[in-house]
Amino acid sequence: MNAPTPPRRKLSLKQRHALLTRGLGWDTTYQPMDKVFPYDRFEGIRIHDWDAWEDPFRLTMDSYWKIQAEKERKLYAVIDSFAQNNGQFGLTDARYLNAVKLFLQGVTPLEYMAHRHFAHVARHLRGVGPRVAAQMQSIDELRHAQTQIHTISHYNKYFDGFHDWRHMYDRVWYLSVPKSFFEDAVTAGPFEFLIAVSFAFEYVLTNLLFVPFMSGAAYNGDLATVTFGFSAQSDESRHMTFGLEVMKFLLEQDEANVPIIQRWIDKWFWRGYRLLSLVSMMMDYMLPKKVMSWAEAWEMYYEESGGALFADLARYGIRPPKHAGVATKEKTRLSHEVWCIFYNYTHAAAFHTWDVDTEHKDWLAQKYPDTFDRLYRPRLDLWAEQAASGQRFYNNALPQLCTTCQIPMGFTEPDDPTTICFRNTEFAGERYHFCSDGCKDVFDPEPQKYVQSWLPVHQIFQGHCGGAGMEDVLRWYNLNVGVDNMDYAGSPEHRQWVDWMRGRRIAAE
Amino acid sequence: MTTRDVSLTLNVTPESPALVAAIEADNPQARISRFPSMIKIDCPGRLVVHRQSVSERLGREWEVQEMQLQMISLSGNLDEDDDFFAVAWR
Amino acid sequence: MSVTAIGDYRFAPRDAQANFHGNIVVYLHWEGHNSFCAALAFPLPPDMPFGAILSDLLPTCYGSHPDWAKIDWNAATWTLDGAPFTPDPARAIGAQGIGHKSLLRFWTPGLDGVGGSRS
Amino acid sequence: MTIEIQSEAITPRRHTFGNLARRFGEDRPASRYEEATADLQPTDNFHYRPLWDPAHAIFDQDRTAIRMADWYAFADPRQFYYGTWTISRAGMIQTAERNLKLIGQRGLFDAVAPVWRQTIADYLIPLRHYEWGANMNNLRICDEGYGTQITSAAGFCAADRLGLAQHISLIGLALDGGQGDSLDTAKTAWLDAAHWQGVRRLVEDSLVVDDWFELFVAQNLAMDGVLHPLVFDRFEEEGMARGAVALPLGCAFVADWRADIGKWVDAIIRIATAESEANRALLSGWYRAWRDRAAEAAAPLAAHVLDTDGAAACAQIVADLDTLAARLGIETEAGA
Repeated sequence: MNAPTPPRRKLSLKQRHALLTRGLGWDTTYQPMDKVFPYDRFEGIRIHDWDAWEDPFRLTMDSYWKIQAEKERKLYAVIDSFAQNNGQFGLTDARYLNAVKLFLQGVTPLEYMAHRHFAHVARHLRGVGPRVAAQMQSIDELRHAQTQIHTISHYNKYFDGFHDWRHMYDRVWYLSVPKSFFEDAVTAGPFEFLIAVSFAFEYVLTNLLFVPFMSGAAYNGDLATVTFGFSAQSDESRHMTFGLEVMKFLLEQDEANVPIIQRWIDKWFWRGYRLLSLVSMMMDYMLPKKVMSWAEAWEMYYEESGGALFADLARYGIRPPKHAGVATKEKTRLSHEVWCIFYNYTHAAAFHTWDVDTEHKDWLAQKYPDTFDRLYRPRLDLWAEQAASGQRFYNNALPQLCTTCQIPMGFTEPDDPTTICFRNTEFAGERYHFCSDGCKDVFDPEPQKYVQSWLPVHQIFQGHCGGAGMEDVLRWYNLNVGVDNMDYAGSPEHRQWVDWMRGRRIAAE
Repeated sequence: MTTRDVSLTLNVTPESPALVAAIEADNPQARISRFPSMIKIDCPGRLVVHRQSVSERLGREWEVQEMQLQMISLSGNLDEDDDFFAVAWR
Repeated sequence: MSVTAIGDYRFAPRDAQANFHGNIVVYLHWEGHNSFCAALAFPLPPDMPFGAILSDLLPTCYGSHPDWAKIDWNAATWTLDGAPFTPDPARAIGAQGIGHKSLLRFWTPGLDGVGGSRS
Repeated sequence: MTIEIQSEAITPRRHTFGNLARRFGEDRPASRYEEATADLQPTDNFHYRPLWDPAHAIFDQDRTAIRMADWYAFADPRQFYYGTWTISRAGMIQTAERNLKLIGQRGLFDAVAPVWRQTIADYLIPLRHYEWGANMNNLRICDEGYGTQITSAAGFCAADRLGLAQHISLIGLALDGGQGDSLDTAKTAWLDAAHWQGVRRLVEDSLVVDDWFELFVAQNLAMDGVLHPLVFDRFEEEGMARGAVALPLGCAFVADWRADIGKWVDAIIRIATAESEANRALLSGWYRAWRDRAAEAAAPLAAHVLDTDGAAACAQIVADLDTLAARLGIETEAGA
């Protein structure tokens, strides 16, 4: 007997994907499932049927490898060519790179953290579908970290502030903002992590970082950054879809999940939004040529896209994030308040700020007609005058930090942009301070978590940061004093840029 | 049908003109906004990319999973199979 | 409310007063002058007289502002941790209710920052 | 656009990142592998303890009993970062696809005697579940391990194992004409067939191992070191003798992958045993325990396919594995 195999049938993408993924898992019997999967129950999320999970992208490893290899070949061709051709000379201005410094110092480590923790989620959820999506995301995130390092490696050779980004991430005051954000997420249970990172951050908020800012990189001649940015973002659209699917899946599994998830949405919207306030400064102040203002980006990517999203989720009983209205009120002041913080403390930062020129101020006035001339132009003018007379303003004392977001407490009352917003709470006999109701609302339900916050200013006072003097602390940061920090005007990389541009004129003649 | 917008943002590549042309042809209500290195497409309710339409305009067989090389952001629920790629609000 | 964890989850607060080598952390904020981006934080000995804050500490921090020299300290008003407060320059800060991580805000009437911008 | 600038003006201010210059003892250009892995994992000043593991910090050397002076001693001889890894795998999988296509076009499985076709379905296709277990275990190493060099390579290894599981599934589809029945049958066998229960128990026991480095030894050295040669060398030889030329063709991807992953696994074990006698003792103990359990688990499967030759085949595989392990610094016999 030599029976031939049955006639071949072409499988659709959906069928092929289902066959190649869904059946892989099984219910263990030699070891209890709760021991094999110890972490997916304690948060109180109820899952009745993991098979109800729908994979929006039907990607198997064979297609994954082919698509991703294609992306990598293209990206590294650009990175190589950028380095060989000294692409830095095509930038609009070297000041622009200060935004890229902040990116390498503060965003690349988050990509890495996401890599590690998506591996955790991919191991520890009971359902095969989300585990496959999570593990692809895990290696994607490693890709993002590594391609960012490889791209920026070229800038590190010629510019300051890039050279010790990883050392700085664990230590420098403003980097404890992204660090504490992501450590908050990875120390949460797997479902909260997914709502925090896949939904609130990837789906609702990261567009604001990766889309308009990267377009701005292109506009400012940074072909290297826009290439890794958009190449990463092409993975990101897969991650966003995963985030939305996680959300809908959890909501559909059990009504009891709804209030838990609503609380996480409220918390992580605010956590993510506060983190992105750094991006508002990058967009409005650090791009020499601008694509759109922070307020416009917020309208396009939060108010419109987020509005449609939350309208869609309303049928599950989900409402928009509790403090989204405050974020919208803040859109015309956020970048100015954050720039103020970094202008105050540029002597302690591994990137430069500078006095804003008139053309740029006029652009800000046009984009922020209700606030800029009234509230912010006078302070920029004052600083410029002080700098012109050789008295560039640096704040001599350390700032009060918000216990939750860890940003200096420079944000104003939702209905009064002239008065700093102070909130506080008491827990177990200790006082804790917050920049906003949003940050206080993160602390209050989980005080045992946030009493652990490693607040840089307090750590300096406790003697854990190299010494009591500013110079001691900066040395502990591995910051090259007088090179990485201080105003851009007169900095070594400013002088270098001026030399280069002079050389370019000579070469052209 | 709902009129809330869905949206796709595409990276500008040598292939994006064909992709955008296919999208415009298949989604008469689509609105195209161009930015440095990116193109944002908004459309009420649903936006679909047909394999056939893109293939015709590219002059080669285009696979739906190649969207992953082009797309940098989206807003809406995704549905993907061999012949189409769609984002929609329900 | 309490955190939802898989086991016992209690940790000593990282910023307990005992960790500051005898000091307390005090925050000070000059209202209406937001070119100083945030309240300032200082580790201070609780037996330090309040007057030293005004004479030694704040001028080095705020002195660069054109309004600083114009302050009439008799007209200034204060809050301590949200409640009205009248500081006594001669007494120790710890003896007049200023504790670890206390917040002192002060208003200087008539001084509204550069060009009235609260900056 | 190329812009001419006088060349003396564009001397680099530094050649690499500070962490690498400190490791090298000099500021010299680093390789992409070095830049992509060295010191990437945060090490200090963690804010919060995990709600799911309050006893440990986010990244914590105490999640294993192995001690290393420098966790970045685990250089990957393949020097994989994401780009080199994914391009390497894309090349392997394209060859694999061509092979599967050839098998389908030429009906190569049709040429195999039906009894042996059944045997292939019995021993090969359920292995997709074994690979899924290996995927989970390497994800855990990636999650709980310390230092990017070992954890990133474990992450790649995990993805590889998902790729292997899916490739084995595709062989199943090639066997059953694309219907997927072979996958259902294989799952039933994995769950119920007597000859698979040893292996399934082995996998499930590995899923609950506490120490991630023990898990590395269990999965990537001991379990793979017994199961893979048994299935992909010994069974394949047997199949070839029955005309199953489709087997080496269909499984070429696995063969390529085993040659590749072996370089990494061997390097890790060699470096860890060389670090200290204490490490060597731990690793050796883990190796012996998991080798013995893997051999015991594989015995019924070997007997199912090779009948009375099964025991000898297993003994030979274990002997070969011992030879390899000894070369890597493992004491393969207790008290030796």
